[in-house]
This record gives sequence, C-alpha cells and structure tokens, in this order.
Amino acid sequence: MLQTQELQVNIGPQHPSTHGVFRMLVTVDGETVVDLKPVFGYLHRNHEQIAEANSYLQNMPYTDRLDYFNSMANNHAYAMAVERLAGIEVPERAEYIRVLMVELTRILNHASAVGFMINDMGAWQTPLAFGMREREKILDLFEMASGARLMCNYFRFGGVVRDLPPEFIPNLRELLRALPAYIDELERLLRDNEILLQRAIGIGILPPEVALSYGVSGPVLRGSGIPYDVRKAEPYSVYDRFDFDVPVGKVGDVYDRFLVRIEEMRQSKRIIEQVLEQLPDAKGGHINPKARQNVRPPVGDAYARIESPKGELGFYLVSDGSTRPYRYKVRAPSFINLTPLADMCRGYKVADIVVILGSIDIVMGEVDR
Amino acid sequence: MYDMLAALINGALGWGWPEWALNLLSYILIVTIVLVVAPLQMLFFTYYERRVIARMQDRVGPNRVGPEGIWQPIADGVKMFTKEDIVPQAADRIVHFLAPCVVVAPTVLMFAVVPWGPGMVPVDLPTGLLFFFAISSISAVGLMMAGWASNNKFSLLGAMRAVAQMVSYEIPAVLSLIAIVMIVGSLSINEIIAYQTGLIISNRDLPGIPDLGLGWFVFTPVGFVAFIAFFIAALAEGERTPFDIPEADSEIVAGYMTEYSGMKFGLFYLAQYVLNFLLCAITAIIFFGGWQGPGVGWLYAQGITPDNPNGNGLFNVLAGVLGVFYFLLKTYIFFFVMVWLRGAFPRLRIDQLMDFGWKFLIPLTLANLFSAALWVAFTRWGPAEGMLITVGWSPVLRWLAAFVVTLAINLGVYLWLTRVYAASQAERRRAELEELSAAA
Amino acid sequence: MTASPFEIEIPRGRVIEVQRDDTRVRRGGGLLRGMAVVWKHWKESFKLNRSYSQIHGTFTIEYPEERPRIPEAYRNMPILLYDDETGHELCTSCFQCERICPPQVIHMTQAKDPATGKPVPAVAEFIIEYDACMSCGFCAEVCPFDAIKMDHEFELSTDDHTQLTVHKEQLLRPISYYAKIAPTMWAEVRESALKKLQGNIRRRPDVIGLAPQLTEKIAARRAELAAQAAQAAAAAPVAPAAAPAPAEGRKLTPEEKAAKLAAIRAAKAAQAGESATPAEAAPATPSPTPAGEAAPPADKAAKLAAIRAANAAKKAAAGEAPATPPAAPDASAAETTPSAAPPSDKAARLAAIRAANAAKKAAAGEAPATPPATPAGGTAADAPADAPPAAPPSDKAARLAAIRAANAAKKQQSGDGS
Amino acid sequence: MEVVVQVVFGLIALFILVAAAMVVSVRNVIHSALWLIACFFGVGALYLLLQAEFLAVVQVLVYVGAVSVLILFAIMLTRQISGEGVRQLTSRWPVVLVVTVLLFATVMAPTLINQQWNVPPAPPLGTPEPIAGPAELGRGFVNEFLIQFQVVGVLLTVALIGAIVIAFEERARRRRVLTLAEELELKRLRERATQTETPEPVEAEPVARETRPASEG
Amino acid sequence: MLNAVPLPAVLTLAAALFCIGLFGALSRRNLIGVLMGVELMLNAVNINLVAFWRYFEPRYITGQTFAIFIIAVAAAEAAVGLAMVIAVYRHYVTVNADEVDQLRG
Repeated sequence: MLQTQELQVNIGPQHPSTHGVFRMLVTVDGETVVDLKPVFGYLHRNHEQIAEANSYLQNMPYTDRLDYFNSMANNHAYAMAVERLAGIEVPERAEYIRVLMVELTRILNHASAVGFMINDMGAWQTPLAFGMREREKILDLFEMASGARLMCNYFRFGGVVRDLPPEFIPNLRELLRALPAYIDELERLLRDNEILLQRAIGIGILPPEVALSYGVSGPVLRGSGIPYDVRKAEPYSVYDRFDFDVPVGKVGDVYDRFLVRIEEMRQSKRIIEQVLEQLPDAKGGHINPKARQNVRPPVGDAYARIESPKGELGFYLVSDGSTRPYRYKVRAPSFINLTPLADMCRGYKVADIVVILGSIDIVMGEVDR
Repeated sequence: MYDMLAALINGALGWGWPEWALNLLSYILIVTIVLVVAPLQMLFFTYYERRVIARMQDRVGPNRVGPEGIWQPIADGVKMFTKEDIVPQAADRIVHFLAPCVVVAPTVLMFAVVPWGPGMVPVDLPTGLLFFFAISSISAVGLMMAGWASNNKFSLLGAMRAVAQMVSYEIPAVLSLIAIVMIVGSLSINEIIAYQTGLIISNRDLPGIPDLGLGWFVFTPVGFVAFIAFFIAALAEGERTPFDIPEADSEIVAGYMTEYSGMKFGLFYLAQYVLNFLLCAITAIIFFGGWQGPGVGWLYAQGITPDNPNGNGLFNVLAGVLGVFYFLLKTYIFFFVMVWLRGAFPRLRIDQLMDFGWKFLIPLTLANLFSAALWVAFTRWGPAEGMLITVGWSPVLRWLAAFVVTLAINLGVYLWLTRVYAASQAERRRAELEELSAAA
Repeated sequence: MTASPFEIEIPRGRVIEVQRDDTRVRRGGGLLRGMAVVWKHWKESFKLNRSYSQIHGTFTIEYPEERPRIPEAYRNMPILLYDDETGHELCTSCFQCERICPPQVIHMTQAKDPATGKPVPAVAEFIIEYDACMSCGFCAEVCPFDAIKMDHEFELSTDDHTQLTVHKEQLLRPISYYAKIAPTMWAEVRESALKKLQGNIRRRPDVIGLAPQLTEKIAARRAELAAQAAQAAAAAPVAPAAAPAPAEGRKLTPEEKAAKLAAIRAAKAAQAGESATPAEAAPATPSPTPAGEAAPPADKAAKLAAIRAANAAKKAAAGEAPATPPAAPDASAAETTPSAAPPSDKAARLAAIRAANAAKKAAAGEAPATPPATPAGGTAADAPADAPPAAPPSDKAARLAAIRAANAAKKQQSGDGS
Repeated sequence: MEVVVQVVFGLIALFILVAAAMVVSVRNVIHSALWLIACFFGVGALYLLLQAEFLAVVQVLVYVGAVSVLILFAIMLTRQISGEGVRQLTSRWPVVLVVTVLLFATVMAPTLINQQWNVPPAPPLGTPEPIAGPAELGRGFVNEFLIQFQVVGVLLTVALIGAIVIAFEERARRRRVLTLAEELELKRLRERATQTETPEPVEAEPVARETRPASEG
Repeated sequence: MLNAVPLPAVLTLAAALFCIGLFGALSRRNLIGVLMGVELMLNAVNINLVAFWRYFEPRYITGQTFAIFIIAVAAAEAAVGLAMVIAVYRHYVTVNADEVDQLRG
C-alpha cells in the first residue's frame, strides 16, 4: 500500500566530489540510498594493453600514471615484479631508498586523503590545504631525488635511477622535525570535532567479514579491524628490519578509516626515522650495476605486491622470453576497495555517499587504468 | 534624516521648503544610501572573506587586482555581468526570472530597520525586530521559486533543503530574540540598543552603573545563551558553514543556484552576502550594543536630539561617525567569526541539522526564555507583580540573584541537553533495530 | 567487533587499536579546539614560511615575482646539446632515445655525407613532439653521448599547438647552458662526453654536425674547407683572397661594412664590461621564428637592431641604467616586416650574431642569476606567426640572434634598474 | 493627501482581487500558490494602510513566511509539479460561479444600499490618534484575552501534534533501508532470539532479502 | 485613510475576496487548491475585522486580537490540512478531491 517513490539520481560523471570522472547511479528513497551502482571506465586508458606493447622499462613511467598520488609506490611494485621475473638483485642502499620513498608517499597520500575526505564532508578547503601543504614539501623532496613531483619514474630494475642528492637528507630531517607537530595539529583540528564525529561515526560501516569477502585492503580493511598489512604479512624489501605498528579500527566506519590513516602517518614517520638510522653509506650503491635496464626475462611469470598507501598493490607479469611482457595485470587497490561501495552506502543518506567515497580514497587513474 | 534635512535646508539655508518636499527628499536619500550601501557591503564581504580564509589556509588570497587585490570583487562583478544568461529549455521562464528578484528584494528591505549610529535609523518601526524577521522569511519563497522553476532535481532538492532549513531555524532565532525583547520590553531596535548602556552591567538593570556604552546583553547569562543560539541560527539562515547544506557542492552541486548563470547567479550571491551582513549586524545590535560604545552616548547627548533641541550639530556628526565605526567594527568581527567557522568546520548533514535545530537549539532557547522571565522578575518586579521574595532587597542583590539564578538554569539546561541529545543520537538506530528484530 | 578471522604473525611491532570513544558526551570542546588551530594559522600567516620544519606561515610562492627552487635533477622537456667551443652537436643519431621513448615522440634522421652518401655520426633533423612528451627522462638516461638532456625551462605554454612540435634548431642548447643548470650532473659525465665528441667530430665532413645557430662558425669552417681546397688545387690563379666567404665571393656593400663595424664595436663594448663568467646566456626556448622572406629592409632592420644592441650593451657595461632602450620592439618590428634578403648577406648576420654574443656575455656577467630565455622567448612570440615559413634556417637564426642580442641588452638594463 | 490614499487603496484592492482571481483560475498549482503569496502581500499592505503595523508584520511572517511555504512544500511533496494541461476545476464550476456571484450580490446589496454604518467621525488630519499598538496587544493577551490566548496556544500545539501524527508514517509500515552493519546486527539478534526459543541454532535466512520488508498492499 | 476611503469600500473588497476564495474552495479539484481558497476566505475575514477595528474603536485591541487569533487558526488549519493532503496523497496517490472517494483504503 505504501507507494514510496524511488528516484534515480546520477552523481557524476561530472560532479565536484566524485574524485574524477566517476558516476554513481543512486536509487534514493527520499534521502536514503536504496541502491547504488558505481559506473566507471570513463578514464580507461588501456593501460594493461599498452604495457604489453611496451618494453619492460618503458612501462615504468606508465605505472606513475596509475595512481598519480603514489607514483613511487607503483614504481616499487612494478620494479619488484620485473626483478622477480628476471632475477635481479637489488643493493641494500637501494632498498632503503625505496622504502624511504614509499613511506614518504604514504604520508603524503594519507595527508591529502584525509583532506579530501573532510572536503567532501563540506569543510571549505582548510584541512585539504593543510594536507596539501605537507604533500608539497614531500613532493619537493621527490623532485630533488627524481626530477619530478608527481610522475617520479624514480625506480629502475635493480635499484633507483640515481642516488639521493646531498641536500636530500638534511631537508628530510627538517621535514621529520615538523611532521609530529603537523600530524598532531591535523588531529587537533579534526579528531574531536563534533560535526565531523556526527558525519563520520557509524557511517559507511564495512563489517570485517564483508570486507574480507570483497577482498579490500589497505586502510579500509584495517579500519574494519583486520590487522592485515603486506609489510607485515609478507615482508618485502627490507620491511622486516623496521619496528612499526599496524593500527586497526574498531567499528569499520568512516571515522575509523580516518583514525587509521592518521595513525599510519605516525608509523610511516617512525619507519623513515629507522631508515635514516640504518641507511647504508655505500656510495654508488643505488643501483645494481649488473642489472640491464633493457631486460629480457626468461619465460615465466611473477607476481609482486606491496602495501601501497591505498592498499595491496600487485603486478602480475608473464614473460615469453621477449623484451615485452606477454601479460601484464595490475591488482589495483582503489578498484577493489571500490567494489563494496554499494553495500557500504545502502541505508545511509545521500550526503553520506560522498563521505564514504572519500573515506575509501580512490584515484580514478587506478580504478579505470 | 528628515530632522537633519530640515535643520539644513530650512534652518541653515533658510529656503523654507514644504514639509512634504523635505520628507520626499529624505526618503529618496535614505533609499539611495541603502541601495548603494547594500551592494558595496556585498562586494567588500566577498573580498574580505576570501582574504581571511586564504590566510587561515596559509595562502595569500586575491592580491593581484589593484592594491592588495581590493578591486577583485569589481572584476568579479564585471565578469558576472558579461556572462551569458542561460535559461534552461524546460524552465518556467517567468518564475525563473522572478526568483532572484524575490530573493534580493527582502534583503534590501531589511536595511530599513537597521540603525547605523545614534539617530541614524532609516525607519524606526515600533515592531522593527519583528519586521526584520518577517521580511527575511520572504526570501524562502524566492528560493523555492528558483528551485522549482529550474526544473532540475538538484535545484529542487537544494531549494527544499534551503527552505526547510530557513523555516526551522527561524524559530530558535526568534525565540532567542524574544528573551531579549522580554527584558527590554519593546520590539523597537532603537529601544534595544538604548537598553545596553552601562559597563558590563546594563544601567537599566542596575541603576547607577556609569554609562560607557558597554552594558551589552552578551554579558548576562540570558543574553549569552541567546547570543550563541541566535548566532547558530543566523549561520543556518545565512547558509553559512556548517549549515551551508542548500549549496553543498559535494552533494547537490550548487543547490537552487545550479541552473542560474550570469547576473542572476550574481544576484543570489548578492542576496546571500547582504543577508550575512544583516545577520551579523543584527547580532551586533541585539547582543553587542550596536553603535553603543565608549563615548558615543556622551557625544550624542551633546548634539541635537529630541530631548535636547538646542545641542550642537557637530556632536551629532561626531557621535554618528563614532557610532558607525563601532557598529561596522562589530559587524565585521562577526563576519570574521563566520569566515572562521567556515575555515574550521565541515558541514552537517541535513537530518542532523534538523535534529540539532529542533532537539537542541529550540529546547535551549525555550529554557532561556524562562531564564529571561526570571531575570525580569528578579531585577524589576516588585510586590505588585507578585514577586514577594525580593521585597527589601537592594538593587545589587537583586541583580546578583538574577545573574546567579539564570546562570544556573542556563548552564544546567545546557549540560543536560548535551547529554540527552547525544544519547538520543546514539539510541535511535538501536531502538529501531530492536523493534525490527522483534517484529520478525 | 568479532574476533579477526585469521591471525597474522607480526614479528616486531604490534597491532594497535585506534582510540575512540563514541559514547562520550561532547559539548563543543572539539569545535573550539579546531577553531583554535585555524586561529593560530591565521595569526601566523602574516609571516612567510620557506622552511621545511615550520608548519605555520604563508607558503604561497607568488610565482612570476618569486621563482620556485628548481633542483638540479628536475626534468621537464628534452633538449639537445652542442659544444660551445667547436660548435658541434653531441648527438650522433644513434637512435637509442627514439627507441626507448615510451610515447614515441622522438624522430630523427641521420646525416649523410653529401659527397659519398654514407651515414655520418651526426643528426640531420631531430624532432620532438613536446605536446605528447611525458617527461620521463629515459632519452637523457639512455643517451650514450650525453647529447640529450632534460631542460629546466617550464614556461612552454603557447596558443599554437603546432609550435610544440620542436625541431633541432630550437632544441639545441650550448653545453655551458646545461652546465649551469645542472653543474654536478654535467661534471659527472663531462670527460667522457667531450671525449666521445672529439672522436665524432673527426668523422664529420664539411659543416655537418655543427649547430645551425652558430652561422659564424659554419662560415669559418666553410672558409677553412675552401682554403684547403684552394691550396690543394694545383692551378693557383690569383684568388680573391680578400673574400672570406668563398661560396659567394662578393664584395661587401657599404651597409654590410657598417654592420661589421657595429658588430666589432659591440664585441669591444662587451669586453670592456666586467663579463667574468664565460657562460653564455641561454638562447630562447624553441620560440616561434616567424620566417619572413629575407629582403633588404629586413636586413637593414637586423643591422639596426645589432647596432642598438651594441650600444645598449656598452651602456650597460658602463654601469648606467637608464630607461629600457627600444631595441626589443624594433627587433620584433624587424621580424614583422615582410621582407626578402638574399641569403648571402652573411656579413650582416655575422654582425648580428657578434652583437648578440657580446650583449649576452654582458648580461650573463652582470646578472647571472636572472633566469634567461624568458623575455627573449616572449618577445619572439610577440611577432605574428603568419609570416611565410619559407626562409632558410640560417637566415632565421641570424635574425633570432639579433633579437636575442637586443633582449639580452634589455634584460641587462632592467636587471640593473631593479 | 486623500487622493493619494484613495489611489493607493485602489491599487492595493485591485492587486488583491487580481491575485485572488489568479489563485483560483490558474492551471499550474505552483503558479496558483505564488499568486496566493502575492495576495497575502496585498492584504499585508492593506493592513499597513489601516495602520495595523503589527498585524501587517504578522501577516507577512505567518502567511508569507510559513503558510505559503508550507503550501509550496506540500505541492512539491505530492509531486503535482506540472499542472499544465490537467483540468484544475471540477465539472460543476459554472454552478459554483453562479452561487458565489449570487452570494456576493446578496452580501453587497444591503451594504451598498444602506450606508448607515454609524462610523464615528474621523479626527481631523494631523491630530495624533491613539491607536492600539503591539504593547497594548501584549497586555490584552495576558489580561483581557488570557483564556482565548491560552486556547489558541493549545490549538496550535494540538495542530502541530495532529499534523505530525497525520503525516507521520508508522515505523513498521515505513520501508526502512537497512545498512550492511544493521543487517548483520539484525541477523545476530534474530539468531539469539531463535536460540533462546529452540536449543539447536537455525540457519538464518539470507539477509539481503530479509531486511527489506515487503510492503504490503 | 478614514476620510479618504469609506468603510464600505473596504468591506466590498473583503466580500469580493471572500467570494473568490469560496469559488476556489468549491470548484478546485486539487485538495491544495481547495486549501488555498480557504486561506483566501480567512484573509477576507481578517480584512473585515481590521477594518471595523480601525473605523470604530482604534484605541481598543479587540479587532486586532481577533485577527491574530484567526491568523493562528489559519496557520493551524494550514498545517493540519496539508498534513492531511500528504496523508491522502500517500494513500490514494492523488490529491484530486473527486478521486478520493473511498471510505476505506
């Protein structure tokens, strides 16, 4: 007897808060979301097919463009995959530099992810501006080392393209001095903010069993209370040498994801400090001199995964013995974390959709590939 | 204005103009001033807001057009004017055209009762405060027209949100003002300002306090709670963060303004910023004494007033300048607070906003109303009104008693309400779930 | 929270649960704390912040006035290098960069010896499509001769898309330019690069492999070759040895003489200035060279520009800083004049180039910190692009040089003035 | 001065009547509501002309600010947005027209014929006239009309509650879209309930289907 | 005002407004339209009250008081009426009075 009126609303593809060209076909009943259908592919660039037509090295700059916030992490995963495929050794100093870069990436990603999420909640740019400011500083460091801010293209098979410039470490130490104050300030600005609490607590709950069944990873999974971190589960690179904690959430809502990100920034800072302590001083050890960049790996396949700031990022490569990958597949964390969006949004209000989407922290470059 | 013109034209110049001509002239002058001042305030506010919020975000803000970017709003205005005016195909053209006018007109009308300085009020209505809010509620109709005429889901949704918000927050706003009106005993804005003489304590409440123009209502518990409640409601009425839901760009694009472009869009902005100015001004007037401040009262007493027709006109001018200075200073400080809030907070969800308004703000203002009644009873009533406790108390004691009692009531209600409100938020979902599980 | 479905062994560190208390009654303290943070930022924002260890203060870099710090490793767009001393390009057209380029935007053709038709280790034409370049820097990495490097110039915006297909003339930069923007990176490869270059020069006949900008060097090289040829010839008629350019042994017109004179004066004036650093100012970025057909008026205008440039340079050297001379507008006016000069007017060009070099030196000596190239590029871009593109490259280069001279002088002036 | 007042009154009267006529004749319901607002404004202006300032302000506050917004809301909630082309009048409207015109005639006939209203003579122009203002009204409400005032207050409260009760959907009948967490919670609650009843745990039904209670007809 | 406009003019206006409202209330199919007609009628009554107050006893408040009571009643009526409209709409999916003809639903 009740004729509730369901209304279909398209949020996106051109919408201020869909983080790129992303469309959500939302069925609403009043303001309540009944169903949500994510529609993506607007940014599809045929990444995997292009990669199969390129040589192994040529793909390196293309991986920058996957998740353009964390090009260093993408480089790392891809380089690891090719190294496994071709059996290339990585010198120790290079490993430390890689970890350093990826952890810096994590800080910058989480800072801006928190900023973007709060922006979706309606804050007028301030948390985003604060996040972006720290990001800029880290990008300055990236520029010093790799020559570019976003599309770093810094990693090579067997190491990194060039050693850290002499001004890098002092500047990094300066930055590390500022980081705790910065994170504390961000937390003070937002953590107890009653409005944020109202918008975040109990919103977009992703129960752990559902999270596992969808295969989400990264802060979204840890926010749901599952202490899964590739750095701990399968320590790659030199991560087994560092002492750091894995923060997990209690409920699995937006607020937990926010807190987990804040805490992960602290842990990343800890890792960076340990890297600086342990960084081998071997001059010129930034790349394995025997490693050929124009690799021609033997026939076989390899999968390498890292804990990218967004989650578990994996590259699967099949070689047919030529200079080009026969098959190239990306396990993109943004894409897989996006799949439970419909379940996470159902039953909440329309205004919560953007917040939940912001808390997943997607980059359309990686979702659509 | 009329007095001044009469003194100038018929007195100083001796032209002997008829009364109606002077009347007409003074009205035209006032209207012109209001019509010029309103857009100027809007222009200044956009610039002010952008610079302040940029500073809060460690940026610089617009600083290229003119010295320190002061001409930026002019440039924006020129841009607005030169943009194409697009009317959607499916829109209701007439209503679409009328909506911005209906939104802007009341904001200009509201200037009619705003006093800028001593004796500088365009129209001193005996029901000035009520007029202010009656007129402000008209713009809700304009928003509705805009949302409906655009024939766009986002517009309609935005308009309905905006109107629901405005209508619901009008209640706490008016209720919190009624507390003040009860204390003053008048709806006239001039009367309310006149009440706030004194130093921290109004010398109407406690005679004998020296008049420094600082006996503002905000220093009393009743006034303070009313001020907080009113300012929150004003944020909602002016669609400011954290209540800027009608134009929440992350949810519904630009709300009711989605289908507007060019100068019509500019008119909505004009209306919004002028409304913000007026709300800040009313806050300053009701709770912070308006043009009251050290020196104004004394200066004005020396000038030509109805009580003192033989005063010196120079003092009128001095008092006016000082009064306008105080008034604008307070207004701009309140706008700074608005910008500050915008810089610091995310926005509430629409149902949370309604919850907050109806379940927190309105009970709080109702309790404050009760406090206001007690305040009046303690400070002014005697045995004739049935107030037998205070018989024989000195004024200081009465004032102290009023202060303590109202403070206790307001604080207690605040603490209790926050607890109840939080509990109700947490329990609702839980209760519904249990009901569902029982039903199964 | 249910127990986690699987256990993960964590050898070091531990799992920490985030701290949250949903049941706490909140009364607005968090809002006030947030406001306090924002207030602090507002209060502190009146001072500048350029430090990594500070979290308060205004961070904005007001761009055109204040330039961002560009680290040495910064890579924007690829450029080609040539040697200042010999004028030879470092590129040998080995096709490594063309092969590695991920978006395939590098195109080149190998130079051939006109006499034998055999390939020469030099490049005839080199094109990079800047609009599709992804700035990955692979070309610079793989180049075995260190001929291709990444530029620091980032103001490439233009309203003409076709200008972003960049040819060799616009890609070439002297080594000294690169050594200035990336001193340590150049120092690492300098030895081997120059050694390889010497080897390559030996295998390059005639003027192949010379940077086309350096027309004087080409001319000198041609003269040298001609002289060799003349000596080698058994028949030795009384050669008109006075003519320096044997290809077109014409007598100098009075105007050409005047131009030469101007050039000499310019050179002297520049030497008189305290041009301590030998580094040359950068040439313009691949700027649109509006090619008019050469004509006597243009020729004259070029000379005029050269003379003015010389004067300006002299003045600058003397330390005066008067108002900017009108050289730049004139130069661009010369550009706009549709004209046709015979390509043989070498003397005029020579004069222009000398003036240019002199002025540039003066500029570099006096204000080495000023980022070069921008004004030159800007002025050249002012010229309308509708001029017919038919002029030979050397002619273009001459005019470009004249403009650059004028601009360098102008910049010098403004640099002193500010 | 009198002429001015007459002209102003004429204009206001014309405005009110035209707006009212539009309210009942326009096809689009929204337009009709907007004309209603215009009509309310006209009446407010008439109050001002009759020197009932407080009443004029209240008219604007209540009618324009509240009632008309309520009407607009109701129209939009019932989604009769575009009334174009839909017949808006009942089939018996000519009869109604005749009836109302007759009513008007019967009311007006004595008024126009017999002008003996015993109106007290107006005081000469310019003399201040004691007119009851808001202060007197307020005093009246707490003295003379206290009972009525209380009754109106009760009426308003009752209306408020009544409106909510009428428009409120019962929670059980309202379709409730459950969130994922609530589904799981519900499942757990039901499991617990079944466990207490029967010793052996019963396999819970698939949650996603279960939690959207089918709306019954 | 008192000299310029005779009382019958105001009363005529009120009567006309009342009749227009009556026509709307009786002839509109749309329930909201009917409500709007009723509002017009209430306004007409108010005009009468205020006019009599002004012309007969401006120093007493009775007329204004009753006008205010009527405004309050009108507001209550509008609130309840519109709530009913919404309830009816939910029930019958129409707001046309002549289609709402079932006693049980």
